[in-house]
Amino acid sequence: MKNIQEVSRVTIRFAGDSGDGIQLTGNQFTRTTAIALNDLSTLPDYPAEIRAPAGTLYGVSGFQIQFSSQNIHTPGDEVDVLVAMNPAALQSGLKSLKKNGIIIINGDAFTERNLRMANFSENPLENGFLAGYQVYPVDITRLSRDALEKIELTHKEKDRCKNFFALGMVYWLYNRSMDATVEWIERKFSRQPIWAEANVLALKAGRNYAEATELFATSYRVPEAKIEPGIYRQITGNEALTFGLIAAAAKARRNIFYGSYPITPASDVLQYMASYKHFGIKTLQAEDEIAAIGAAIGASFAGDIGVTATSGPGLALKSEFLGLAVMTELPLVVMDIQRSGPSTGMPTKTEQADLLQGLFGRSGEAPIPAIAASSPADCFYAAYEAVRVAIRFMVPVLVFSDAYLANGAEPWKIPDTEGLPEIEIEFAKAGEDYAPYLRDPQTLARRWALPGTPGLEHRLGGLEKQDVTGNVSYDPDNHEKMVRLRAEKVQRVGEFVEEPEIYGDSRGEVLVVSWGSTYGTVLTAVEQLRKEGKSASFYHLRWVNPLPKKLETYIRRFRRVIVPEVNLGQLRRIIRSTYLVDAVGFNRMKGQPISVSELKQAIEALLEEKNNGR
Amino acid sequence: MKNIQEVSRVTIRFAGDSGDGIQLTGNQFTRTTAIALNDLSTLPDYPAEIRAPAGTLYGVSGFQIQFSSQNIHTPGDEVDVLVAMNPAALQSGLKSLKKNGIIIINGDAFTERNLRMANFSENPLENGFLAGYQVYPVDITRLSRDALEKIELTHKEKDRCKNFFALGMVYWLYNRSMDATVEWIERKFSRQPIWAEANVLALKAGRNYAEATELFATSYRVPEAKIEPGIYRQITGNEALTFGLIAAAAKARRNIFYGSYPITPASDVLQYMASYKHFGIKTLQAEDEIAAIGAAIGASFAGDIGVTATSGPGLALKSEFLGLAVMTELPLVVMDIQRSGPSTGMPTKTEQADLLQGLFGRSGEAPIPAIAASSPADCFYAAYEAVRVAIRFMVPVLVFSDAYLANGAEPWKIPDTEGLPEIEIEFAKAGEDYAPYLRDPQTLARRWALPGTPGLEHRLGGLEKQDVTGNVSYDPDNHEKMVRLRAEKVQRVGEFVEEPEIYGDSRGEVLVVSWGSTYGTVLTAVEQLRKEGKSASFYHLRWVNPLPKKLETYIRRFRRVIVPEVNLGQLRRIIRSTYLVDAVGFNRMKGQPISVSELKQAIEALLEEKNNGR
Amino acid sequence: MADNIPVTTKSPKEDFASDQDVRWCPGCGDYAILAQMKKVLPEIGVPREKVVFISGIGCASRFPYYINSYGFHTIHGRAPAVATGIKLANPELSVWIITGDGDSLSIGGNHLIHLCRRNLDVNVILFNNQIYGLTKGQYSPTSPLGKVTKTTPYGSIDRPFNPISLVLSAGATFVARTIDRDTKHMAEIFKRAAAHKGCSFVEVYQNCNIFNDGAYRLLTEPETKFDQVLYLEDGKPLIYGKEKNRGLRFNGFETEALEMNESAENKDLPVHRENSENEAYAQWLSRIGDVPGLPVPVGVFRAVQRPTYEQLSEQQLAGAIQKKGPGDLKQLFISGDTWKVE
Amino acid sequence: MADNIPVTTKSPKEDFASDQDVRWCPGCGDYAILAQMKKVLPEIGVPREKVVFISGIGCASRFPYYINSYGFHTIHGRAPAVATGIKLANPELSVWIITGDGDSLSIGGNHLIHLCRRNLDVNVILFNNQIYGLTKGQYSPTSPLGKVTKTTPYGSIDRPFNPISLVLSAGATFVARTIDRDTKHMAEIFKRAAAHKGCSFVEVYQNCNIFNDGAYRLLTEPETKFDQVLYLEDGKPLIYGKEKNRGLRFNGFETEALEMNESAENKDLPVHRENSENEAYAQWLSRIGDVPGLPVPVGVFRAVQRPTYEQLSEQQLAGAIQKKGPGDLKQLFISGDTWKVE
Ligand SMILES: Cc1ncc(C[n+]2csc(CCOP(=O)(O)OP(=O)(O)O)c2C)c(N)n1
Ligand SMILES: Cc1ncc(C[n+]2csc(CCOP(=O)(O)OP(=O)(O)O)c2C)c(N)n1
Ligand code: SF4
Ligand code: SF4
Ligand SMILES: [Mg+2]
Ligand SMILES: [Mg+2]
Repeated sequence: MKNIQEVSRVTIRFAGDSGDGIQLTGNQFTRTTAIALNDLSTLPDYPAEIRAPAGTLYGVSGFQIQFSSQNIHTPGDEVDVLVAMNPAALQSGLKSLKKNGIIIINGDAFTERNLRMANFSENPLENGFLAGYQVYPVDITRLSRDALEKIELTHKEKDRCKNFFALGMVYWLYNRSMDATVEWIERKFSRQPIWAEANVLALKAGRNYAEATELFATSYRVPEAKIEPGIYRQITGNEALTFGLIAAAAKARRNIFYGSYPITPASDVLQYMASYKHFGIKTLQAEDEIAAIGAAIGASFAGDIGVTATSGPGLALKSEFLGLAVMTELPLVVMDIQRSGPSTGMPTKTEQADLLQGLFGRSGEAPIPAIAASSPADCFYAAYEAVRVAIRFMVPVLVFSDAYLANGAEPWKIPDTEGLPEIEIEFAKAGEDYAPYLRDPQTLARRWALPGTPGLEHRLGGLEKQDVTGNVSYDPDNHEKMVRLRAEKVQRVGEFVEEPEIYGDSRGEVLVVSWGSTYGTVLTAVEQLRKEGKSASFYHLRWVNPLPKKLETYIRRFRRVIVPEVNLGQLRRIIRSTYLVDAVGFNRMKGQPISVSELKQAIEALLEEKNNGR
Repeated sequence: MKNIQEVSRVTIRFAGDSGDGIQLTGNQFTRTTAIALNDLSTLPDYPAEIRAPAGTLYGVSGFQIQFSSQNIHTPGDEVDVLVAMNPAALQSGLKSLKKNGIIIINGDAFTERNLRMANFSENPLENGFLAGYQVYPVDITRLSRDALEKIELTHKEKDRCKNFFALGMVYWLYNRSMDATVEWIERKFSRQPIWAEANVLALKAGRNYAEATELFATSYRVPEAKIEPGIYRQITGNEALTFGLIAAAAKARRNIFYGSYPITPASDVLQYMASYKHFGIKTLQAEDEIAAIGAAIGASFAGDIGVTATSGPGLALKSEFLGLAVMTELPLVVMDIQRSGPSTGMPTKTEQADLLQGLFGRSGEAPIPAIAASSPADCFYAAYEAVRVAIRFMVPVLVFSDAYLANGAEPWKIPDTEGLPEIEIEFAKAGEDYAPYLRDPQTLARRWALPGTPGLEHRLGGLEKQDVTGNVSYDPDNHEKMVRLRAEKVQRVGEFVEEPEIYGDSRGEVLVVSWGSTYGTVLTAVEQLRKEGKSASFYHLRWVNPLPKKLETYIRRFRRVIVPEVNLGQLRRIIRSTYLVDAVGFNRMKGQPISVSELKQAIEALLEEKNNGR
Repeated sequence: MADNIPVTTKSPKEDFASDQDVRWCPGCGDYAILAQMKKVLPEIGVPREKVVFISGIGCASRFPYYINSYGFHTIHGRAPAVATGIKLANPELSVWIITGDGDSLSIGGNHLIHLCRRNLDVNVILFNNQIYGLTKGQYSPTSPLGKVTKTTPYGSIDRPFNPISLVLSAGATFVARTIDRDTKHMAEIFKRAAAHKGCSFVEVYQNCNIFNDGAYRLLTEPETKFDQVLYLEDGKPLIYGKEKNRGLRFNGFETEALEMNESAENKDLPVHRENSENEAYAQWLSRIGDVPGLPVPVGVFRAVQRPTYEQLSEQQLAGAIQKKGPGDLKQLFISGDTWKVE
Repeated sequence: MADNIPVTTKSPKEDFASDQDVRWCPGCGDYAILAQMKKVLPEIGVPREKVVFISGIGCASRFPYYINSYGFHTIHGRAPAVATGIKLANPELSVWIITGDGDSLSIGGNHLIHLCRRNLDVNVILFNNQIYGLTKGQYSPTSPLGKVTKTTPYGSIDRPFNPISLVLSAGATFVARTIDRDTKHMAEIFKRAAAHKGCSFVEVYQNCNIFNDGAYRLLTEPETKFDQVLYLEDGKPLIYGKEKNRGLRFNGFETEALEMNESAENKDLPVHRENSENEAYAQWLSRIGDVPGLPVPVGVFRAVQRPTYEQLSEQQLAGAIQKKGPGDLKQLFISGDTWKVE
């Protein structure tokens, strides 16, 4: 007697205390959704505190997932279903809940104390506050305890299973199989069978409860999406960076030296890298960000692929060494997982405001090529390509990611390792007549000569180098030449890497230009507008330095250009200065990704200008 | 029987080994010239090494002075008279010598060894190499020894006087009185009368030699310039910065806390500041640049005026703390005496390539107002104004200078201390209801509350601040608001400070826009062009952030805009992006100031475009 | 001799609790330290408005928010720099630096040792939990060799610093250690640190129950602590054990551990001298805790008097004024060679 | 016991002189150090291509340009960081860090102590001239109190570091001092440093004749040096004086200076042990030179064996491969939860 409705796109947000197992719940739902062949996108949202006190607003842990029978690119602006394990989760989740959206509530958690901590003066379940939503208060705590009656665990322990009860209900609501989660639980707790049993029981109890009580009048089905065949896995941005580096090292047949200093949200990468020592990866948790990049540069000098990663404040500390890397023309990869600034800012929140720091935050003329990842999985390709370019051009390369990509996950089609582009290194050879600053005429790269090789002894350093010989030189003309050579070399990277393609028509009314993690949002907005017949196209940068040649061509073919960014207009500044086009910005600085609907409005406003006589 | 010719403008270059007393000679000539009421501009040019071996090319120490009966603004592109105390000085000085220019040579120094070290395969005095110049080889060493025959000094000691012999000759050549120098020598060596006597003897001997031997067929006179009445002194850029800070502190009736770490070419400032403790100046030679700015921020928190200075690589290290200063909105002055980069670069040479680092080299959106000094003496006013703005707006302020200004000197008309603008501080008062981030509606400045004041206890930090209260806040809307407030505050500085005036007509063909130490060169070029009837005007920025409102007005009124810089186009980038004007650059990266004649050519090329149909 | 403890004017009932929610994990050792600090502050005789807490970044470094005084939560590792500026700007302030083992010994190691050598009159309280708490569990420069953490899945290969030894060699004039769980001792040490004129360094063994729980269990559990902890007392022998029946002495520079049947108090053992002229003594003490089988000393390792940095700085200022007169702007401008144009 | 000195295969007549002009001031102590290094290098049995010199910024730091080997003139204070990367990337290289007192103890202090604690097998040669040479004469962290320099016109108020003490407390496993003017001794110490497996730290007292001439005059002039310098020799008593008639011993931790009428060589004096287990002994030695009236020890203060960082790092790599097999990219990609879309 199930009333099943088909929908094409749903956003669910699980929220509760950080002790409530929200992330785990979200991940299980994600996996099941992926296996059910929906396209999906997720956004975890941790509290800033390590262990925030239970019940507080700032302690709410959230996990949002959008899934669909169509391709989707964001975790969703508006939430269809909010699972609120306590009042604080409800309070903070309501903002983004759709009108008439579903709220599943753990009624047991609505105690006076919790209500107070969540800034509710009265119980919102009782005073009509939630009118306009479909509210389902369930005594989840009590019901899961009941379900585990026979299990020999304390009350407190049993309460740790209640997230599975909630998950069971949601599975019912979306007609999901529980198999994958049951299998996962059994694997995960294979050594603690009592926990395996308890969690599975809670899961099933939740589903049964929904079914038996006919809790929801309707359940939903999201049909399968068209998904490219292949083997998939969930991958976060930080995992993908790690994999990208490892893959590049394997292809280049060199070791990676990864020097880093922990900083949110980049620390994971060091943690992951440290666990892959069997790939020949050397990790150094340095005493600070300066030492981390210094060691990476040293390692590159000695023949490893030197890599370091950090976030904004750490990138600031690396500036001086980045200048040395520019001068010594060694391959190096520096990854900036941006977070909300300035200064310590909001360290767990996302932002894109390090672009200009990355491009210009060094003394003197010290240009560096920079690539930006556009999605969690794309971090893999960005890191891989960064290594390729660093080696091919003998330059430091910047990789931009951000907190949103770092922690967010998406399904990743596992690539064929053979299909990855080759990375070849031609070291200078023993006995050859080595001139450290002699350049490849095409790439302008100098050659890498490894300490240990007889006859190639040479000395690098931060003083200006004489062209070809690399000796110290104060010659005015030489300096001018070298400054321009270094700049030209970075430009040449543009000839080596592939330029992105435009999405949509290649001429028209409004061109949206963006970079980095806004990709999914912008794509969604433009997709929707185009479906509505609007003349909007989208060009997403991959390398933010150098800019692709095509960009200018496209810019000239549109009446208006808009640059959405999670900053005050950093790429926009570059585009304006480079192409002298009156690009407008769409800028939001809220520590969050920008929203599709707001962006759509901004683009629509530009589209309508014409009618208003611009 | 003196044949005196009147000229309006002369450039002399003294050059020799760093042991030859070149700087001293130059300074004496400068003083004498100033007293003779010529306008003048000087450029010392030290070797990079502490004590470069005698005779080497890289060990040449030079001092260039241009003086004139008109106003002049640069030490001159082309040299009229080269005084070469050895072959290396000749070799390196020839490049900039005018056709048919005068060369006074110490023939004694043209030994085989010295010739070899100077890369002469033959003696240029003998092989016609110097044809096309007026060459005066004089055995300066021997002649001065002869002059000091009676003095009880060793040969080696006597040789230290030979620079005065050379100076004596030049004094004759330009009809200068020796009084000021004689008086200076006697004062300087009042405790070592033998040295006083020796130097005076050498000086007079040089002059007498020129006179007696009728060495030069002609001597020259440069008539008095129209110079504003007042008391003058020579001042270098670094001295002027020091004076500016001290003056501002005196006016504000607060102590200066000056934290710094030695780095060329900023070290002088720390050295000067340390000698002015009786002005209530506290100096800290910190363990590094990071600690230096950190201590300055701490001092500002506690009520001193925190100041730090450095050069490019040091500014990179200060980036992270600059972000904290932006977030905590404390008054702070950070001076960047730019040098040639990237990395260690050419540390004794000048450059303007830290502009973008200064404006953007921090994580997150962290705008900072920035002022640039335009001449050595102007450093005084730049530093003074920086303190005023820092206090008035509760912001860190950047002051740009560079090696050229730092070491260069010019006559400075000593200002009336009463005439300096007032600097008032209104601290929060004990007992008031203090909200750390409540703002003045006009300046948007928050109020300064000093530790030690009862009732104003509050806590600052780098985490995002809640508007008004200053509590830590992760609220998305608050963050957006604060980011924009901080940006707006910097813009408001533009309403407080005076905007520079345009030089020349306020509409026309070519507008030259520049910043910093290129001032004198650009002014000279535009002056000359205008004399030739060309339509060129000049707008020199004082604050490079925020930009003056007038700039846009002017930019729109000229057919072309050109931005000369000693970098690859950093201000140009900002101007292009802000005004969408196709500003072209004139960029030279030689570790030297740009030359008037080259710049003139570039402007002329723009002026001629029209005829060529653009 | 120990420093005098001039607990003079108690600030009458001042409350140092701030209005901010304390956001440490439940059970964190930081709470105990905060509680003792709030207890001690009213007793040191400095009014609230003259107290400044300065910190870097880390769990520990959130401390200033929780004390109702002036405070500055700066950036990672750099609190000593900021504190130096504050103290030089206003030597009358009572300045406290709160830092973690990562903050002060990893990224901030240099500032810490320079602070010590300059002997600025500030108090450094280092919360040593042998882990990076705030960034969720990476090893720190005090984590023991072999420690498995998030960034050392195969165990740490970095030998740890001995913070006491390090600051001693850097010239700290007051060096002490205490334990979060021993609140009375902690309070005593904080008071001593506050009273000391010069740079006071206090290492607090602090439990991070989330990422490094039990790092100091042996030193805090009743079954083990008496044999594991040696309380240093000026002028008293180095004895420990529940029955005070264990003692230490040195033979040359080597350490001898003695065990007796009765209290060792009146035995002929060398006595602890906080102000021993030769630093090597405190250095010796500092290394004892590293030796398996020997107890960990807590208390004051060293306390000597040296002129403070801000005193010397103020003296130079005063001296310069005395010598040259208070700075006069007009005179400054016309100093050196000038000339007049009419 | 001292380290063995395995001077095995002498590189046959290798010339380590580079083709670059040496640009130090005439008379600078750096020349003597360069000369000894060029003399010693061919004797340590490492071919030129395996030698890497790494420096920061300063006069001393120009050193790598003057040695014909691989070299890296990095940035101010950061040579240890770069060296760490080089050595971890290729443990077979013989890595030398050349640094000045400002470079290593001011801006670079933190990297130095972390290098020591990690015990990377590199050799640090610190040219201590008690001044900033390259920037023309500002005081440094080793300048004595009261020193008048360009930035301390009223005299320095910063108490100097004792570099030996600092690196000892940081865990350096080989710590020595020598003097630019004593070239034979210097050569010996360089060889010992090269032979030591682990982080070797050598402080060289170096005269900057331009900005700090004569800082070590008492230790180098024939009239005074015998009474001012004590040569440490493993297993030998601490004696000095022209007649070897002066000696030192410790009483507890206090130092006693003895003067006798005859040679003190066979007197009952404690002998020097480089590998004394307790660090306090070397710490004691390190402070002797600070005491007026006592001689300055030169030679090897401490030499002990600890596993090196790169050994441990390599072991972990090898261990991981042994445990998990050499990394396989395909396996990596499909590790964790995967699903198939057909
Ligand atoms: C420049 C910079 N690098 C890194 C970080 C990230 N970070 C914050 S706190 C911390 C370490 C915290 O450890 P500790 O100092 O021991 O303090 P605890 O949290 O254990 O109290 C790190 C690495 C940062 N905030 N800034
Ligand atoms: C980041 C940075 N700050 C400052 C400097 C300027 N600087 C170069 S060398 C030096 C100190 C040199 O002293 P020391 O290390 O003792 O070497 P020495 O010249 O005496 O051999 C300084 C401050 C620099 N190059 N880089
Ligand atoms: S992570 Fe550890 S140190 Fe930080 S608050 Fe939690 S328990 Fe305390
Ligand atoms: S300044 Fe001093 S240390 Fe530097 S080269 Fe000259 S004498 Fe040597
Ligand atoms: Mg810690
Ligand atoms: Mg030095």
